[in-house]
Amino acid sequence: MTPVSANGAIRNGLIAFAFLGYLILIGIPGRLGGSALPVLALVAALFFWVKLRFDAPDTGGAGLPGGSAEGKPGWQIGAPGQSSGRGVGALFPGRGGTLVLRHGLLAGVTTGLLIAGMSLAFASAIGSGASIQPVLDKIVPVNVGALIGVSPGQIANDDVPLFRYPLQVLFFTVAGLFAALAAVAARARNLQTTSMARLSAYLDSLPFRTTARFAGIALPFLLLAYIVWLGIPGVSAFGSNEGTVRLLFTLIATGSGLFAIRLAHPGREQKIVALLLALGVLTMPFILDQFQNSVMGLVFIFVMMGLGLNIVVGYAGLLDLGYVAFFAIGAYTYAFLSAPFSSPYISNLLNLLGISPEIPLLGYWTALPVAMLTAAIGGILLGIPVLRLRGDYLAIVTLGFGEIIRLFMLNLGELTNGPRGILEISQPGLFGLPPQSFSSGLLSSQGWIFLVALVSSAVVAFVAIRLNDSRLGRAWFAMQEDEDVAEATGVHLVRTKLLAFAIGATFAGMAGQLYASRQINIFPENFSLFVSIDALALIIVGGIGSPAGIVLGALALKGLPEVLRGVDEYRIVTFAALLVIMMIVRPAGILPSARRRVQVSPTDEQGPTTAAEERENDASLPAQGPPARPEDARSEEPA
Amino acid sequence: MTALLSIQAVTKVFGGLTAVDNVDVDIAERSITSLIGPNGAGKTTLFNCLTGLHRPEAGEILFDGRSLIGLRPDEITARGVARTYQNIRLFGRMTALENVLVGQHLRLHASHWSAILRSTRQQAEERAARTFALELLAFVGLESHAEVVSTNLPYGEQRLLEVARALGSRPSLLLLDEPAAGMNPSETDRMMELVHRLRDEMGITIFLIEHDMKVVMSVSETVAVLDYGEKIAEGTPEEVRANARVVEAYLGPEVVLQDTADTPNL
Amino acid sequence: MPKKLRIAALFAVTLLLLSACVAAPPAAETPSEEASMEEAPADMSGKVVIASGGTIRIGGSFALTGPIPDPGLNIRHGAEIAIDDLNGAGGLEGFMFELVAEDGACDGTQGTNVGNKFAADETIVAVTGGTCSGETFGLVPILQEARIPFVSPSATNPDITSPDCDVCNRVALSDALQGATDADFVMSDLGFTKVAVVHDNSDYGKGLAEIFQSNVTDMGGEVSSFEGVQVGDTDFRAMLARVGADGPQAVFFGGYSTEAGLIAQQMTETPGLEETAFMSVDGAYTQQYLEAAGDAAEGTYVSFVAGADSEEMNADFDAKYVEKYGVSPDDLGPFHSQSYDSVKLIAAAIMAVATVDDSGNLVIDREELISAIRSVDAFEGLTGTIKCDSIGECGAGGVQIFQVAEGAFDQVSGFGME
Amino acid sequence: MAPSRLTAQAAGVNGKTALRFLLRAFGAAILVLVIWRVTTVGLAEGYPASFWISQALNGLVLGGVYALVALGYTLVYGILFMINFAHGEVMMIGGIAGFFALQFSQSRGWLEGPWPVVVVALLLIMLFGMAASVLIGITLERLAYRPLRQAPRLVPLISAIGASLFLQYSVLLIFGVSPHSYRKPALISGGMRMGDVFIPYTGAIIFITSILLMLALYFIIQRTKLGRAMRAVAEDRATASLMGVDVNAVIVITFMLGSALAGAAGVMLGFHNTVVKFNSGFVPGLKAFTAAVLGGIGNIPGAMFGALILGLIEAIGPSALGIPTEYKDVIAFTLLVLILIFRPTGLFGEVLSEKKA
Repeated sequence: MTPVSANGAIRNGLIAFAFLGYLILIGIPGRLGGSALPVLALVAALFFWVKLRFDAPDTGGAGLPGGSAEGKPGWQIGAPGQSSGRGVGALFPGRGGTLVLRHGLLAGVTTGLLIAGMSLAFASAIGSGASIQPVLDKIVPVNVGALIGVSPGQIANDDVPLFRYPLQVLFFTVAGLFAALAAVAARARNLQTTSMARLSAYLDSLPFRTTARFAGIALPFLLLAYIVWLGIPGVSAFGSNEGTVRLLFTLIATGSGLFAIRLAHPGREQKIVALLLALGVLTMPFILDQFQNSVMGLVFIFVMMGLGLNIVVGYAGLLDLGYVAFFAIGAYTYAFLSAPFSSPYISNLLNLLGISPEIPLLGYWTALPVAMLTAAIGGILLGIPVLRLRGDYLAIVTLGFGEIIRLFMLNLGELTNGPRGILEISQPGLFGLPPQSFSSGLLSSQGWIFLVALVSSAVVAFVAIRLNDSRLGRAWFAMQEDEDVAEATGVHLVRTKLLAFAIGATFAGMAGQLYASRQINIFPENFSLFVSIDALALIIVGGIGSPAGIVLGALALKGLPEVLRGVDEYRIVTFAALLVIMMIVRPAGILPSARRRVQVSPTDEQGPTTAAEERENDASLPAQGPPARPEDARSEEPA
Repeated sequence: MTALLSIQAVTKVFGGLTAVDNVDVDIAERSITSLIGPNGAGKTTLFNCLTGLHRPEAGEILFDGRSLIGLRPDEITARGVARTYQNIRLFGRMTALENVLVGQHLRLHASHWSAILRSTRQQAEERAARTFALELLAFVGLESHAEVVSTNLPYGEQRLLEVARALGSRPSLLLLDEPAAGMNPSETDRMMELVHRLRDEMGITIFLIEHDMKVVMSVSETVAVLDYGEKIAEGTPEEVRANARVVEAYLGPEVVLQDTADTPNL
Repeated sequence: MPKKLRIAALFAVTLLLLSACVAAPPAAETPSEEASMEEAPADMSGKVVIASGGTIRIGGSFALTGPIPDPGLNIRHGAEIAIDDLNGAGGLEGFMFELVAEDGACDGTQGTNVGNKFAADETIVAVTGGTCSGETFGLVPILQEARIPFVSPSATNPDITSPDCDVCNRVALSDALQGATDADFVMSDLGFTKVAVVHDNSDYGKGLAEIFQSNVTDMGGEVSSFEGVQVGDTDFRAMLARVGADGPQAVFFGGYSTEAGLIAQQMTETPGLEETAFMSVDGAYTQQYLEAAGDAAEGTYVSFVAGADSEEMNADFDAKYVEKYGVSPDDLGPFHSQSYDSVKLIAAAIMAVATVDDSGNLVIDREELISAIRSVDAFEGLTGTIKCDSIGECGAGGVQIFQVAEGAFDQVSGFGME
Repeated sequence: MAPSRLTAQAAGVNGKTALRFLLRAFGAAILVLVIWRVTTVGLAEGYPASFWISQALNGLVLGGVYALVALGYTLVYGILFMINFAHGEVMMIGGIAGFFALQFSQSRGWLEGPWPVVVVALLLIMLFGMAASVLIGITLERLAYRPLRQAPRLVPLISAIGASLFLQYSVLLIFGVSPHSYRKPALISGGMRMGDVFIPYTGAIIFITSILLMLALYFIIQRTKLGRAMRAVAEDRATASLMGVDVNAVIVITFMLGSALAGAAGVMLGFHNTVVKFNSGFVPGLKAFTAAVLGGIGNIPGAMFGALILGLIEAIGPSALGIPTEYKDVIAFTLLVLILIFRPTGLFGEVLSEKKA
C-alpha cells in the first residue's frame, strides 16, 4: 500500500488526529490561547509533509545504528543518514502530483472532521453542564475554548457560534493541501531530502564546498559577536525574552564551536580555531548577565559530572546509576566547611581537634582537596562491595547507594539540617580576596561561578583525556571488553576498577562543591536519582566516551530546558520524548567517539558492553568465550 | 636440564565430574610440547589451571621452581606465562596495535601522574612500547594491519594477533590453545612456522593444545595425551603414535594411516 | 525506516510548537521594551526608571511544577487577577502593571534559578512568591543581594523572615503561630496529654511538626513517637502500627493533603489507632484531603490560617476567577487570596514611592520601596486588614481549627469564633 | 615434594580470595551488628507478638505487589536483557485506568448491588486496568525498544528512562497532579480482625491474587508451548528463530504478560492504598526491580521470593532494628548489597544469569 492511496491518506489523517489529540489533552491549546488553531494546523501540515517525504513504499534506510557511523562528523546533527531519497523518487509516478494533492486533501479533511467533531462533543458536553471528569473539568473548558476560539465562559454558557466548527475543518484541509503542495514543489525542485547527511553529500558535490566549510567554522564566531551585541544596553531581541534568546544563542555558539573545530583542517588551522574559540568562551562570563551565567555555570558543572561518570561508564564500562552520591558528598562536605549552619557533631569534632569554628571554616580552594578526597573515599567504599558485580546487578546496587546517601542527607537532621538544607554557602574567592570583590563590577557572582566551572571542567577534561590515552585507559578499555582476558593479560582488576570509581567520584566531588557554592543553599532534594539519570543521559546523548560529545550533551540536556522555561510544564515531556528519539536515530550520540561507532555497527549482536557482562557472573564458574558463538558448544566445560 | 614448568598430580573437579585427574607433565626449557586428547578430555581446563582461571583441588604447579597455585592470573602472567584462547578472545573494538599494547601492560611502569603530566620518562616508555608492539606485529606478519580494528581482521590473522598480544608480556612460556583451529592449510603452515620461530628466535617455551595431527606431529618434540582427564601417554610423537592405548582411546586406526600418509618426513 | 522518522518528525514538531510558545509569552507583547531598557541602569543608581508607555514589572515565583502544581497555579491565577484589577483601575499614572511569572517548582534549586533570573533583569521592581518555603529559601539570599523586595503569599516557614533580611516579607502567617495554636488546642481544648507526631520530611511539614512537638512538651504533654514519612508515600501501615503500639491519644501530622488523608484513613485499620483523634495542618485544609481520607475524615481536625475575609470582595474575586479560568478558585487550593493580596500590597507600596520625573519617566527607588512595603498601613485585602511588622510579617487574620463533619470543614475554635 | 591437597590450600591467600574474604568479613560484620541491634534494641522495645504479626502481614501484602511488578522486569530481562525502566509507569497507568473504570461503575451503581454483581464489576475494573497497561506496554515495545534491539545495552536503558519520564509527565499533564482517590466499595472496605491483628480485605485479596497470578504465569512458562518458545528465545534468540520461533511475537507476548501483571498490581494497589497519581508507579517500580535483582534477575521464582523478602524487610526492619521508619529504604538497599556480596547473581541467580545476566 503506497501512502498516496486513499486509505493511506485516511490513515495519516487518523495518526495526525491522534497526535493532535495528545497535544490537546496535555493542554497545548489552552497555553496558546488565540493562536491555538493556526498553530495546531501548522503542526498537522508539518506532519503530513514529513509523511509525504519519508513514508515511501521502500524507504530502505540502512539500519539506523549503522547509518550513524557514516557521513562526515561535522554534519551529523539530528537526522540520520537516511537513504529515503529513493522512496521520494518512487513517490510520484506520472501524474503523481495530483495524487499527492488528493492525498493531502483527504488526510486534511479527515483530521479536520475529527478535531471539529471532538471539540463539538466536548463543548456541548460542558455546555450542557455534564461533568466530563473531575480532573478533566479543570483543563477542558480552557482548551476547547482556545481550540474553538471562544472564551471558557462562552463554552460554559453554551453560546458557541456554530460556524466555528466548519472553520476548524477548513483550517486542517488547507493544512493538508499546503503540505501536499510543499511536497510536490520540493519534488519539482528535486531536492531529495532534508537529512543532514544528504545535505553534506549535496555540499560535497558542489564546487564551493570549502566555502560551506568556512561558513561552518565562522558560525560560532558570528554567534559570539551577536551575543556580545545583544549585551549592549538598549539592544534587544523578541522583547522581554532577550535573556532567553541570548542564552539560546550562547548554547548554540558553544555547541557549534565544537563542530567548527572538527571542520577545521587538522594541524595549525585546527589549533587556531580551537584557541580562538577558547578565548571566546572565556569572555562569556564577562558579557553574559546573571541569569545566562547561572545557566551556563550549571551546564559546565554537569560537564564535570559527565566527564567523571564517563570514566566509570564510558571507559571502564561499569554501569553506575548512583553517581549523584559523590556529587552530594562533595556538595555537603563543602557546605559543612563554609556555611553558617554547624551540626553538633561537626562542632564537637572541631572542639576535639581544638579548631575554633569560625565561618567559613575553609575557603573554596582550601576546601577543594577535602571535598575531592571525601568523594574519592566514598567512591572506593562503594567500589569494594560491588567489585564482583556486573551489568545490571552493579547498576541497581549503585542506584541503591545513591538513594541511601540521599535518605541520610534527608533524615540525619542533626548532621545535615534535614529537609531544610544548608543555607548561605560561601562562594569561591581567589588569592584571599573575598568573593564579593568578584561579584561586583564586570563579573557578576554567577559569572564568576561560570568562569570557575569553565576552568575546572577544562582541567577535568584534560586529566580524563590524558588518563584515557595512558596504559590505564587501555586497561580500562580492555576490562570493559573482556574482564578475564584483561586479567590474564596482566591487568590488576581490583586496582583498575577502584581507580575508575575513585577518579570518577573525585570529579563528581569537585562538581558538587562548585554546585553547592552556585546554589548558595542546598537541600537533599537537589540530589535525587534524577541527577544520576541526567548525568548518564547527557553522556549517552552526547556520545559516550567522547569529551566533546559530553559538552554537547550537557548543553542540550541542562541548557535547553532553561531556554524552554517559558513553557515549563512541557519541558520534561519534550525532554523525555527527545531522549527516546535521540536513542533511536543516533544511538551512538551526537559526537560519537571512534570506538563507539565500531561498537554500534550492526554486526555485533548485543554489543561488546554486553559481551563483557554476558559471560559468567559467578567467578567460581569456569570462564569460556561468549555463548553467542556456536564454537563454544564444543568448549570443554563439563556441562 | 630442569623442567621450566612441572605439573604435579594436578586434579580439578567440577561438581561431581573430574575434569583433570591427577595429571603430571614436565616441560623442558625451550621445548615444544603438545597436549592432545578428544573433546572434553580436560585440556583447556588444565590450561585454565595453569593460568589461574581455575584453582586445582589438588596438586602442584611449579614454574621456574616456584608454585603458581593460588596466584591471580595477572600475577601468573607477570611470572612469564602467557596464553591464547581456543575461541579467539581479542579486545574486539581495539586496533591490532592497541591489543598488543594492552599485552605489554605489565611491562609498563610509568605512574598515572606522569601519564597526566606527560613526563618525558612516560613518553619515552610509551614510544618504546609502540615500537616493540610494531616489532611483534611484524614478527607475526601483521605489520600492515596495525591500525585495523581487530574484529575486522580475518580469522587466521586474529589468531596471529592473539599470539602477538601474548608476546607483549614477554613470556618465557607460551600456552597456545588450538592455534590452528579453523585455519586453512596455508594459514596452518604459517602458524606452524611461527611456532618454530617463537622457539628458535625468541627462545620461548611452547605448550600447545592441538587437534590437527599434522601440526602436532610436525611441531612438537614431546606429546602428552589426555583422556577423560587422565594422562594416558607421554613421549615423542613417534612413541605416542605407537602407543596402543592412545591409538584405541584417541586416534583410531584410520587416523593413524592417514597421518602416516600425510607425514612421510618423520 | 519510516516508523522512526515518523516518531522523530512528530516530536520535532512538538518541540517546534514549544519554541513557538517561548517566542510569544504574554510578556513579549509589551511595547517599547527597548525604551525601558535603555534608561534603566537600575544597578547603578538603585532606581528603576520606566519610560512612559513602559510597564511596571513584578516578578512572580510560583510552584507550577513539582509536588504541588495545582495550588501553585491557583496562586498564580490570584496574582494575575490582582494585576488585572490594578490595570483595570488605570494602573499608576498611566503606567500598567505586568506580572513576570516563573516556575519555582517548590524547591530550592528552582528558587535559586528564578531568583537569578529576576536579579539579572533590572526592570523587575519587586517579586511575589515563592509558593513553598524551600523555594523561598532559594530566593532570599539572591534577592537580598539584588535589593529586590519580595512578598510571599504562602511560604510559612518561620525562618523565612528574619531581622537581617529587609527584603523578606509575607502575607502568610508563620508556622510558629499555627504550631503553637494547634498544640494549645490539642492539650487544652481536647485535653490530651499523650500525642504522636508525624511529618512528611518536607521543610514545611517537618518544621510544623517540630514546632508542635516543642510546644506540647513545653506544656507538659508527652510526645509518644516522632515519625517521618516521604511525600508521595501511600502505605503508612507499618509506620502507624509502630505509632499505635505506643498508644497515643492523638496523632498530629505536619504535611500536605494526600498523605494526611491516607494516614487518617489507614489509622482506622491500625490496631490501637482506630479511635485515636487525628489532627493536621493548613496543608491539609483542602478538598483533596476529604477525598483521600474518605469516611475516615469524619471527626478529624484540621487547622488553617485564615483572614477576616470581607464577603463582597471575595465574591467579586471568585466571579472574576471563574470567568477567566473556568474553574472555581477553591478547586485548586488555598492561598489564592493571599496571592492577590501580596500583589496588591506590592502595588500599594510602589504607588507610595513612585515618582514621575520631568521627562515623563516613572522612577522607583529600590531602597525606598523596600522600606515602603514594611510601612504599608491598614491596607484592606481579601484576607483582611494587612499591616507589616518590622521583620516583614504582614499576614492578617489568625489560626482557625476545623473539624470534619458530614464531609465538610466546620470550624470548632480559633480566629473569628468569639 | 609430595603434591597434596595441603599445598593447594596452603598457597590459598591471594588477591581474589583475599578480596572475597574481605567482602565476607564486611558482610558478616554487618550481620552481627544487625543481630545485636535486633536483640538489644528491637526486641527490647517489647512490642507484643500481635504487633510483629501485623507488621509481617503488611510486609507480605507489600511483597505481593512488588512481586507482580518484579515479574514484569524479570520476564523482559530474561528475554531482551534490558531493564524496562518504564515498567513502574505501566503499572501506574493500570491504576489510573482502573480509577476511571471504578468511577464509571460507581456512576452506574454497580458497586451497591448484590455481592456477585460487585465481584463481577471489580473483576471488570481490574481487567480494564490490565488492558490499559497491556496497550501501553506493547506500544512501548514497538516505539521505544524494538528499534534498539541491536544497539548496545545502555541505549535501550536510556530510551526506557525517557519513556518512563514521558509517561509520567503526560499523565500529569492530562490528569493533573492531584491524586485520584479510589472509593472502596463496601464489600471490600474494612477487614477481618483476629485478636489484635487486623487484616484489611484488600490486603488479603492482593496477596491471594498475586499468588494465583504468579502460579498461572509459572504454569504458562513451564508447561505451555508458548512458554517453551519464550525460554528458547531467552536462551538464544538467533537459534530460536532458526528453530522457527517467531521471536517478535514472543517478545510482544512477553511484554503483554508483564504489563498485564503490572496493571493488575496497579489496580489492586489503587484499592489498597486508595490513591493513584502520575508518579505513584516510580517508587514501587524501583523496589520491584530491586526485588527482581535480589532474587536473581531473569529468574521467575527468584522475583517472587525476592519481592516477598523485600516487602517483609521493609515492614519489619525498622521496628526490629529500633530505628525510624524513614530508613526502610536504606534497610532494603543495604539488604540488597549484602545479598549480592554473598551471591553476586542474587538468591536464585544461576539459572539464566550464569549465561546472560
